[in-house]
Amino acid sequence: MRTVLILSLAAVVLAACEREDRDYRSNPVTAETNEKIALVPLSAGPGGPTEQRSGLGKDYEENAYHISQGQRLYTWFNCNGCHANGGGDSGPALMDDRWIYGGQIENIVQTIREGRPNGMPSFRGKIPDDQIWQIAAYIRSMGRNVPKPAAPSRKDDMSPGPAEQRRPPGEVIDGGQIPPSAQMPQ
Amino acid sequence: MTRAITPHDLDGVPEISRLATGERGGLPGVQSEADAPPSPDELRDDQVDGAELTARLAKTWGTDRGLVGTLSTVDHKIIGRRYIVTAILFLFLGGLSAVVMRMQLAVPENRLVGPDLYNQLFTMHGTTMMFLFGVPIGEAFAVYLVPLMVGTRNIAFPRLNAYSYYVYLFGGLMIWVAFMLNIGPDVGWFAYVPLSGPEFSPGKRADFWAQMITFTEVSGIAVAISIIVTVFKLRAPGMTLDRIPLFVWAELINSFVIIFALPAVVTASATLMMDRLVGTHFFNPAEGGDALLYQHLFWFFGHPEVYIIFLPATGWVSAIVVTFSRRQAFGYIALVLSLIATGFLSFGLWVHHMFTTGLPQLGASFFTASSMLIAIPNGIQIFCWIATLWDGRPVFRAPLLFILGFFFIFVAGGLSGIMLASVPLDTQVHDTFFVVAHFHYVLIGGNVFPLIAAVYYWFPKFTGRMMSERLGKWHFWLAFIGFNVTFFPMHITGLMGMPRRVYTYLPEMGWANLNLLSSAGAVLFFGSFVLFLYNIVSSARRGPLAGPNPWNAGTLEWASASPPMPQNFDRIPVVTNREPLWAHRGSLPVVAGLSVENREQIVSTITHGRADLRESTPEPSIWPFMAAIATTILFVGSMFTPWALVWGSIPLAVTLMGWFWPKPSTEDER
Amino acid sequence: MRRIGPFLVLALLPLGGCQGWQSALDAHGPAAGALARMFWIFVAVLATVWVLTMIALVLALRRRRAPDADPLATDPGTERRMTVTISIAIALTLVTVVSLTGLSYAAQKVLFAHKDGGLSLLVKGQQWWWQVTYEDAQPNRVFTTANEIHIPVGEPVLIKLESSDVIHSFWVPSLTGKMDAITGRQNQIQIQADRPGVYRGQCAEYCGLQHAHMGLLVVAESKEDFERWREQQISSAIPPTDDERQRGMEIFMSKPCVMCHQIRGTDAGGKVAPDLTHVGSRRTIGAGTLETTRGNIAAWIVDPHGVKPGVNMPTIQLDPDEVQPLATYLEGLK
Amino acid sequence: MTMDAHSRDAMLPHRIVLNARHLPAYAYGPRSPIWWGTVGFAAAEGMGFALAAGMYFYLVFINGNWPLSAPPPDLLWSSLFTVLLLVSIWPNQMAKRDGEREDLAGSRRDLVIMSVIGVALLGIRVFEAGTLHVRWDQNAYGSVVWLLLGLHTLHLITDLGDTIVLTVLMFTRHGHGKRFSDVGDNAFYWYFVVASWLPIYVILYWFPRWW
Repeated sequence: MRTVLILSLAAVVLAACEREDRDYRSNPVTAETNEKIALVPLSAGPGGPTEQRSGLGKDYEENAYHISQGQRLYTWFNCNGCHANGGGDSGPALMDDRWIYGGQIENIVQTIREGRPNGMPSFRGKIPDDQIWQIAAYIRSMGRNVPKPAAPSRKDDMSPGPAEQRRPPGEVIDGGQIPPSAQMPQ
Repeated sequence: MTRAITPHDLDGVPEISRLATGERGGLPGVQSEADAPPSPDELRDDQVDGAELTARLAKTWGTDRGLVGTLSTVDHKIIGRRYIVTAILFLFLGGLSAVVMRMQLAVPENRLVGPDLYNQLFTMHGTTMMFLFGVPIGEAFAVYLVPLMVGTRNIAFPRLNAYSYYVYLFGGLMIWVAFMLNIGPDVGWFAYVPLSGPEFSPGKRADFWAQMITFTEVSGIAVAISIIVTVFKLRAPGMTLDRIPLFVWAELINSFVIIFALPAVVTASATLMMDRLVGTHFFNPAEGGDALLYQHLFWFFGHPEVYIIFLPATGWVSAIVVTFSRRQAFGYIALVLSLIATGFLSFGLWVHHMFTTGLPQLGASFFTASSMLIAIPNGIQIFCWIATLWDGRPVFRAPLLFILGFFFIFVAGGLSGIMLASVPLDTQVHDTFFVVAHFHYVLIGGNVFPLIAAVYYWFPKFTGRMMSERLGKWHFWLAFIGFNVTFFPMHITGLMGMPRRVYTYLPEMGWANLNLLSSAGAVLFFGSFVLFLYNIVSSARRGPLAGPNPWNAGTLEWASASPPMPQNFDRIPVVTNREPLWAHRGSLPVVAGLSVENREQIVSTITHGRADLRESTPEPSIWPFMAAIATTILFVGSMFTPWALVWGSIPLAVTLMGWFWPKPSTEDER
Repeated sequence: MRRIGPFLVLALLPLGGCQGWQSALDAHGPAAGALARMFWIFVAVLATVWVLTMIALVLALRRRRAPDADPLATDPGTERRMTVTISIAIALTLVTVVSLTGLSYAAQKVLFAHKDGGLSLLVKGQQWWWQVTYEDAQPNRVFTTANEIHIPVGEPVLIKLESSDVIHSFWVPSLTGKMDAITGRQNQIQIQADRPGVYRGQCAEYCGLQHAHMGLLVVAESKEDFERWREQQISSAIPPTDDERQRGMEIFMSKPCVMCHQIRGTDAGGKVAPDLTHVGSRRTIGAGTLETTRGNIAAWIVDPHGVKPGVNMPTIQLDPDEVQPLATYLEGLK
Repeated sequence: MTMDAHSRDAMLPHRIVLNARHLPAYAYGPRSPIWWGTVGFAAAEGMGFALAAGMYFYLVFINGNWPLSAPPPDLLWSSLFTVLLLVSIWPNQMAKRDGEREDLAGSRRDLVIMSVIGVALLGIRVFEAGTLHVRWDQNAYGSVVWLLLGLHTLHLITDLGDTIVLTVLMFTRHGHGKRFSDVGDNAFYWYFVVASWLPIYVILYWFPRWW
């Protein structure tokens, strides 16, 4: 009984630590992460196999600090120019459950890094890798695919609706429609 | 115990006099149970005497052994002792975090702790010292001493008092556990928005801070109410308003300040949590909110807070100055009026924390005037104490030494406060180490030195043993020198441009030497507390026995045994003088006729202290502890989901019903 | 008096110890000068009060009442004398307090009096640096820089304070007192320097991880020097002339740098980090943290979190041979 | 230090000067400690209400236009609530009087009526919340409206819970003696619930119409 208690306490402790860590000095800083899963075809369709992950994604999408940094970068790098606050505009919506190129964090990282047809530019070399992970973690929070305590609260800004943290937990359905506005030839 | 009276001595003793009202309990024309004559089967304290009376009362008022008994106790002395020990433990934790900070600042560009940990450390330091030590320590002493000093057997709402302690303990544990788990708040002890708001404090760190506020303030308000009612209604017969000990006056005024100040910080922290959790916009300028609104709310509490910390200390100072001057207090009325004036004025100063926020200038200068004006009541107190010493015969024992340290340090801190009250000067020194120096002079000088004096003074009452005088003198000089070496240089570092809350500074700023000096002083100062701890522990085991009144003091707590029996007094004293034990050296006038088998105590009238009722006070109960656990579940849960307010209220309601449900045989309330 | 000795020695320290380039008592502007004078008046008055109180305390402790006196007994004559003495002391305290309030109010009126004319700047506090915009009636003469403010000597300069995230506080002690930059509000403060010089300032309201490294410099110079500096700042960046700088520029343009930083006259148009158009002309980088040298620029780029842990500047993957040209290029942006 | 030997070593002997045997066991109103406790809590909570109202006017002052992008809340349910709350003063006064008379049957009847009124008020409050025309997460106006309403509802629920438990108690064998004093104190707290609502009602429902 006592062992169970200690173990569960330890689990809580570790979970809490990771969720609140402020790991600002990214690690590793020199090598670009190469997630196997990320290598899905560069065209619409379900994402690839999801077995082989480095676990790096968890470090980002379950960490409040990373998600919050991702939220800032999302605006700073003008992602809202096409995707608005996640509802989509000329780019697809990010807060729904449809994921054209796969909705796991690894898929999203690859989408940002490599770009996608019909308008999504590649940010390889433009955004450092750890920041791409942070942005992807934030994007995962838009559909509440991250733990509630780590998801962002409202911003000090005009309120577009309930913050990520207050949205119901989402699912990820691979595949989906590219919005008509984004289907013009590039 | 000397046998002074025989059973049935009550014949001929008046029932109605200037000491009792003699009014019926029920309304005119109503046959009330309140006026039913006491059961003849019940043993009363005029029927037994001496050791037997002591033993029987101790059984009636005692606390059961075992875990359940320990957690069920409603004895104000046991709860008060836990309160004091817990608050002093938090003082040590807060002090430790300060030492780590001083180590980090000892040299420029130090890499001992990074900015993230440093920010958590200073937040924990401030939060612990203000909310887990500063407010509770004054109330803790009140819980222990006020019932003894007003001559009653328990605090007014003993179960509420027990509940308050557990809520405070759980709140303190919660935030320290969070800190150990790296979820410690990192937003400063006043947690300004937007930094502590939803956008800039991701995760749950700021929520732990805000919820800790809820814990400590719920408990603080509840204890304050218990103390007020104890002083209003439970005073010994004959204790008119002008015979209330100065310590009790200070705790009474303090409790009033608490009742009116703490709701402001609860409002601030609750609205902050709402902004963070359910997306309200109180502090969001883009949707009509305002960041300064938070500061107004916080400081409307925050300035009275300083006096919440200081007022109990004035009580300690008054008690010790009087006892060790061997003279009754000079200017009793002036001292009481100054306390009241301080209490009122403390609500009119909050804007002086916000002089650099760009408020309208005329308004700001009003607060300059009011802030400087508070020097008057404080000056009156200082002068009256000095006059008492002047006309007395000072006895230089450890308690008085620390009080002299208090004068030296606190007066300096109060005077540097006058600089901060000036709007233009404040623009230079606000949020610098000058302010850090100032408020440590005020708070350590104004609270911690008197506290240490109070521990040396009342330790014999708490434990029955004297503390080592030799160690006490060493302790004093170590603390006094350590304190000044730590904090005096900070005035200068602040003037040289060092802002507070920086985790490091550049070598070329020229602050290194003074910071190193401060750090060295901090080690010395902390060492003095280690010596203090050693003195407490060793004296509690091996100190010489004290007897009931080792200092030959005049107030009623010294009429009880050391440590006091569960019933405090075998019979409730009757008070005819401000210093009853100095007035009655041969024998103690008492009331008789209370039950020996039930927990009866005398309820008296507010102004004249005339005995009015013999009301029974609650038995021990496990339910306050359970209710505190239910409260903790509700509070912690509501950091994560607002629905915890709904499901968390069910166990709370159940425990409260258990708490208030009367036992078959006795009458219990609160 | 034994206790007071060391204290007095300590009290004398500030007289010699307050020289420094961020010191409130080392005044170089009219406002800071008035404040410093007022500070010393307060110190003199309050120290006198303190010393008098301590003397009273020491005297009180030296007096002895008869050993067997009843603690409740009081002598009416002594009581009356003490009452009179305390009343006088309180009256004196009141006079002191009222005069200090009056002094403070007078100083406040002078300090916050708005002087017309002169330069107008918009300073925006950001986590953890200062964005400085020089306003001008002609839009093409408006320019933005960071962490370094140049002002002409002897002229009042209006600073409008805003914040783009949390609350910061603008404080250059040698020139004047501080003023907060509050989210959703605009505050104003005027600074003026009497002598040419470099005065350091620092954020004085806790603003998060790197509050400690949020410095700024105010450079006061003659009117001519200032105008020369302004013209140079208004201009776009000078294109690189040698190969190494050319290569550095190419590296800058091909790396994440351009996502955040702007260099006017090039493709780099990021607006979220300090404008680097004339970064080489500024005395420090990293908001007053490092001196601007080629080596420091390289160190900063290679590992910003080693210098300022938690800063928003990311660690960028660079080949070892890319660092030198990049640093050279940035250093050359005079 | 001179210390009197007897005071250090022994307790002072007693001298009885007053007989407390026939003092009453409890009393009503300000003579009872509980009454003062209730006053204390009402003072602290009243301070909370005052601060929340202060926040409301501070936000009005900051914003100038009020209410922010929302029509003022409807009057129907809130006025119904207010009227019923005012009407409840009468049975509440009855409860207090019957309690003081130690009239068990009367107290039971009054407490049942007060419980029913409390439940009805809570029901009306639910409808009232539906007619505010603003959500708490819409803007600062919405936030402070919900804060004031929520704060008052919290007190309504607390006192209703207290009333129901007391009602149940009065129907058990505990319904005698000091319980009657509790009936009086419960009635007293209800006055606080009523008195705190009236300014909130004016602030929330009428002030935006006048501004």
